[in-house]
Amino acid sequence: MIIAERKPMEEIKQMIAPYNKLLVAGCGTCVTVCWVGGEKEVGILASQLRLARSAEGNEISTLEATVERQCEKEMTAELKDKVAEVEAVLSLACGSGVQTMAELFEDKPIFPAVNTTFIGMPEKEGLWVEMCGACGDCFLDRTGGICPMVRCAKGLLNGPCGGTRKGGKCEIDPEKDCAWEIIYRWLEKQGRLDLMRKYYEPKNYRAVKRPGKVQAMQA
Amino acid sequence: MNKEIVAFCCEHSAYPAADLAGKQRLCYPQNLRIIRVPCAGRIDAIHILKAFEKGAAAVLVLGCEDGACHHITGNTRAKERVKYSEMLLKEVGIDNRPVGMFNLAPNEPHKFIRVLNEMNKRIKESREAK
Amino acid sequence: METRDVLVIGAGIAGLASALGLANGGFSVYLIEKEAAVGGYAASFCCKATDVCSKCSVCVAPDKIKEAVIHPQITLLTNSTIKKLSGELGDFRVEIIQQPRYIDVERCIACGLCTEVCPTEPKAVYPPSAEATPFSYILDEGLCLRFKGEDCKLCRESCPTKAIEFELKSKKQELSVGAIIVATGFEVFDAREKGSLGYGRCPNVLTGLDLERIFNREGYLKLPTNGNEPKKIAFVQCVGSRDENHGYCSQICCKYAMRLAGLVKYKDADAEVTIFYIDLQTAGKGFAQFYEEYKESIRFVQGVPVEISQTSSGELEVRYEDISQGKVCREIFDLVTLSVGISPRHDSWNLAKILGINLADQGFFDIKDSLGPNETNVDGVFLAGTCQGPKDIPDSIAHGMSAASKAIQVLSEFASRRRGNQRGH
Amino acid sequence: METKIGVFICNCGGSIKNINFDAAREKVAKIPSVTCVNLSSNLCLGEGKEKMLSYIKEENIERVVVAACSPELKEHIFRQVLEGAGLNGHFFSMANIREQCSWAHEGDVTVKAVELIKMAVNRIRLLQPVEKKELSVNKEVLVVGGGFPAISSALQFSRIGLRTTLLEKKPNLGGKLREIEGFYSLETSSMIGAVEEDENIEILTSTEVVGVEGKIGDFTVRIRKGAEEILRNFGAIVFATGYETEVSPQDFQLKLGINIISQERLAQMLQASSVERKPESVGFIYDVSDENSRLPTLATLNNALTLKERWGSEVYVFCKNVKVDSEGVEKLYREVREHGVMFLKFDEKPRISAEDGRVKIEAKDILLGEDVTLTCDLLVAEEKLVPAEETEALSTLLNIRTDSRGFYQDENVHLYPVSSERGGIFFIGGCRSDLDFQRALVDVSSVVMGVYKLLSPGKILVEAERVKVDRQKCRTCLTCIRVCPHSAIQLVRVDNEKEVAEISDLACDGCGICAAICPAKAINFEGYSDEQIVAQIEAIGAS
Repeated sequence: MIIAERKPMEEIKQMIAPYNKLLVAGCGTCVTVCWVGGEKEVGILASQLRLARSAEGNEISTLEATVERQCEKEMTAELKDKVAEVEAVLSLACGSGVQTMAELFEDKPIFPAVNTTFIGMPEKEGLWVEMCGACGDCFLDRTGGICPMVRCAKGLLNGPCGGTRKGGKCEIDPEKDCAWEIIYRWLEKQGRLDLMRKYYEPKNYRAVKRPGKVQAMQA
Repeated sequence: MNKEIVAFCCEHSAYPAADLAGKQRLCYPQNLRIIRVPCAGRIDAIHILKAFEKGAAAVLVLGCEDGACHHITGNTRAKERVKYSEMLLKEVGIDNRPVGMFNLAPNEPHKFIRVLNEMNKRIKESREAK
Repeated sequence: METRDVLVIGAGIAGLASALGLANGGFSVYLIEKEAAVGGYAASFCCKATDVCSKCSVCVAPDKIKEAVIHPQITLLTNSTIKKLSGELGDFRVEIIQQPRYIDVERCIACGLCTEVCPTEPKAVYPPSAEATPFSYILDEGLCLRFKGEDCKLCRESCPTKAIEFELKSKKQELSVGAIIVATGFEVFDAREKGSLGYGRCPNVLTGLDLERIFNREGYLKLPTNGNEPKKIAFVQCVGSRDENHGYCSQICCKYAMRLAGLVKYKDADAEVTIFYIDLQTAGKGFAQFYEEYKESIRFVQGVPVEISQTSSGELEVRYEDISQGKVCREIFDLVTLSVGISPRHDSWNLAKILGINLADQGFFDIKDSLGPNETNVDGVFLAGTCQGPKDIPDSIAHGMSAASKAIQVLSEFASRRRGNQRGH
Repeated sequence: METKIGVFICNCGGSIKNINFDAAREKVAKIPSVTCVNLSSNLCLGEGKEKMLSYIKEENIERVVVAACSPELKEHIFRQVLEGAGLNGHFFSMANIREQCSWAHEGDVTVKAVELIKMAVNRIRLLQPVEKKELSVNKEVLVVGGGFPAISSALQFSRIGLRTTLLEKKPNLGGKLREIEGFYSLETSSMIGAVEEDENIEILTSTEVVGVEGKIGDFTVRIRKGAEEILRNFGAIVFATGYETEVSPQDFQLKLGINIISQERLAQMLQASSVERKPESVGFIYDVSDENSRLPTLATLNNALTLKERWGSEVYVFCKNVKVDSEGVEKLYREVREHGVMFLKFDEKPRISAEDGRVKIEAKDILLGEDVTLTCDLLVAEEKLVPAEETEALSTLLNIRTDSRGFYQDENVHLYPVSSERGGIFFIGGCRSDLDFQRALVDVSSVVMGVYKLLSPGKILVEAERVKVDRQKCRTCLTCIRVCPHSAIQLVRVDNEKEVAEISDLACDGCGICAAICPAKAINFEGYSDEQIVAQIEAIGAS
């Protein structure tokens, strides 16, 4: 799931400074689940902006709407009438949602209210951790299902660094488990420790073509 | 409104405490408006923000004593949400509208009055500072 | 016919727990209370939370009171006592006397117009304490002119709901019940009996109960003599417990003293608090962590003072034996709180006679054997709460529920036995 | 067509003087959707209620606002009137113009009173009906544990006609029962015999609980016996899994052995018909690593007395405080002292060492104010009460909090004596607290009461879907499931496809924590919905 974080308020306020009628648009998928851009957060942000502008004596009026998935044109198109009513749109979706919106409503300024940070999972209620770096070359099959690129603070591909602390904690963040320690334990449980001896070539990110594209095989 | 305090009162604690204050004729300023809720944990940042949008001078969330919530975690969650709301207000530059979360028992009308007085004091201070 | 009516005598916290258990289990309950309001002692205690709840359980009482008074299965009779009992398990007949209140609880809306017009001073008709339930005004026979032979009827004329009736006489009624739960509670030990400790003689010597009520009513502590905040406070443990006349531990005093001491410290960090004790009773769920905190901020002295007297400047001189130094020490305090214990009620003997149940050697009601915490020597009569022996609030609630459970069990068995007999005929 | 709202204002027998009721009435009449305003002086009395009822009928009022005293006092009375008039009892709101208005302020409060009424009207306008319904419950009880509280509660459940399954992980029932047999004239065998004979009780030994799903009245429990796992359904679960003791001689850098023994070993020696050599002097020590010593005190007093009676040994007890706060213990303590047992109270940890095959104890006695050195043939080591091994795992499984010492049951006074934050799950005896025998007995009957009132009617009356998840809006983020303090929310599959959160009417206790936290605003708490709360705010200061 895509995890995002709300942008600093100053940045948001500057973006929307010239406008007095705004649509605050949420997305009902990833950003709802990570408590950043769902209906509730849309309400809070809109309320904050109204309060801020009213304190400045420069009232702003807001519309609020949340669509199922902002990265789908068909779903975001539902906002057409509302977008027509406003001067600008503040989107709480991930980067692809914001861009979908921009593509659909070329004539309106579309602003991002959140920073899209990583692909992750909830560790507990309200806390998300990065799990996947979207590198495009998954090798979890060889590392016991743990991605050292993301979960090792140094992104090491071939075993732990020399700094692992007692109890298998990370040198850089003593709160975190050393990814390679977990990889070792899990491979040991699976009887596949031989994989630890394998050497992996460094990854070459220079060759990654942007923008990436994925074509599903099935029709 | 511009001088009112909106108080979200838990029906297990603050609401009966407010009743007791009345029964004991412990007088307090008229600017209090109580909204009865089943637990302080029902209240979220949006309710607090909306109260300020409508012009409240201060918002109070009142729940059971820490460790005596009828719903175990309702009052601690409310406390976090009040803290969060304070942050939300601060980041949009609103620092003259006090929000407070207080814990009290149903038989503590005096604490209820104390909390109110403190809130009225904070309103006054922030108005003067302005 | 199945008997599903139960009598609960006493509407303190244990009686309320019994009544609610039975009522929620589908039984009909007559809850009789000697006083004008329900809740017993627990309703008059203060919350002892600091930044966190100190688990005194006092706040449980208002919930239980509210639930009980509006419960459709509970018939509440205040100002009532039991006069006579006949019959046996499954078929008791109980005679109840209800003293006249002169103000109809059902009709009094607590508007206060009667007090406004009452010509006496102090007023003969006055509001109940704020937490009282039922919240109905009280007419004091001792002060009312009418009971002194005068023809005053100002309050009755002013009453908008016609709730006042002077002509009421005590009312007798007979109830048929299957089982009886006795939950008459305790008496607080009268600290005057320990004359040397100065209670009643020195105004700044208070009891734990006084302190509870001061905190409950005023919200803060002040010296009875001059209204100042006391700075040096002592608690004296085991007053009316563990002595020659009381061969038992009252179970509540160490914890309430420590909690109150913690509350005093919380409200005034500069206050110095000393607790004089014999053995600290700190065991029990959830208390260990508080004890660790109290140890940091409260001074504990092992040994109990022998004499407390007032100096010419109004302070209190406490004389206690410091065994470690082998001599008698004197120390000055602003306020001394005597941690009074739980005593059996003086009228227990009367009720024991009426019900035919036994008293144990200390004067509490006796249980039949150690395997039944609620059973008395009379089948179908059960004990709940502190009338059986000292208990704190959670233990009283548990004991009340336990008594209700036992009543349900014997009545179920009684009903199935009776059904069996009928089939046999 | 607009809803017809009737407002009933009561001046409390004419005693409320600081509200101008005529002015208030005029203002209230102008509030949109208020179709009738009625002024009364005794609304809560029979005649007032009758008038209210006839008004509701005459004016075809659909929703009612009462402006009077506190809802804490009279709410239930007025709801009955509504229901008597055939209205949904939920279509009702009170404006507290007495306790929280007239009585609380000096001077005229008419403006505030009108505002309070407006707030109530604004709220009531948005209310949706709430229906009550009865849900049936499973009347079987599961009791986990095989010790005294478990056996005793099973017998009592059976007595009131509730079928009970007794589940013990050990091969035999009895638990610590055998240890206390001597003291309370208990016969282990007869109690176990009674449960075995009871037709209402099923016994499963060498069996463990490995999973609990569902809610009050309808639990599905996964039970493991050997390699086999079965699913069983129960209406309530009682845990009576007891505690464990940890002998802590490590504090004295000595090991348990011939001279330092546990209370259990001492009890065995005392029960044995003969002993090799009677110890001439015996020391007991506790309060060193744990001052929560109610049960160690009891064991010490009982054993010390038996020691005196059987062997006539010199007995010394080292402790900080004698815990006498249980029934009959002060009496026992006095008896023990009369038998010549010496109590020495320390503040600093005593020093314990071996000397000539005996045990030397050096302590500073605070009563004597002196250093005391004693040499004993035997020292009975401190025993610390610790939670049973599986407590942590099982509490995680049940999503139930333990207390600060790791025992079952959160230290929240509203749960005492035997409840947990999940309806239908109970804890009794040593697994929740250090209870002496009398208190444990009380726990047993309390839980029987608690379960009886839940299950015996066979059904529970609930407010149907008061708190409800909008399946269209639910994003299945699991937030509500994680935060619900009563574990009332579960995932369900809708139409064999999407998984969404669903709130159980049986388990929901109506706190609204989920409604506040839901990031998709998919949870509606009828009566306290966002709109209903905001509508009240909107009424403030409007006049």
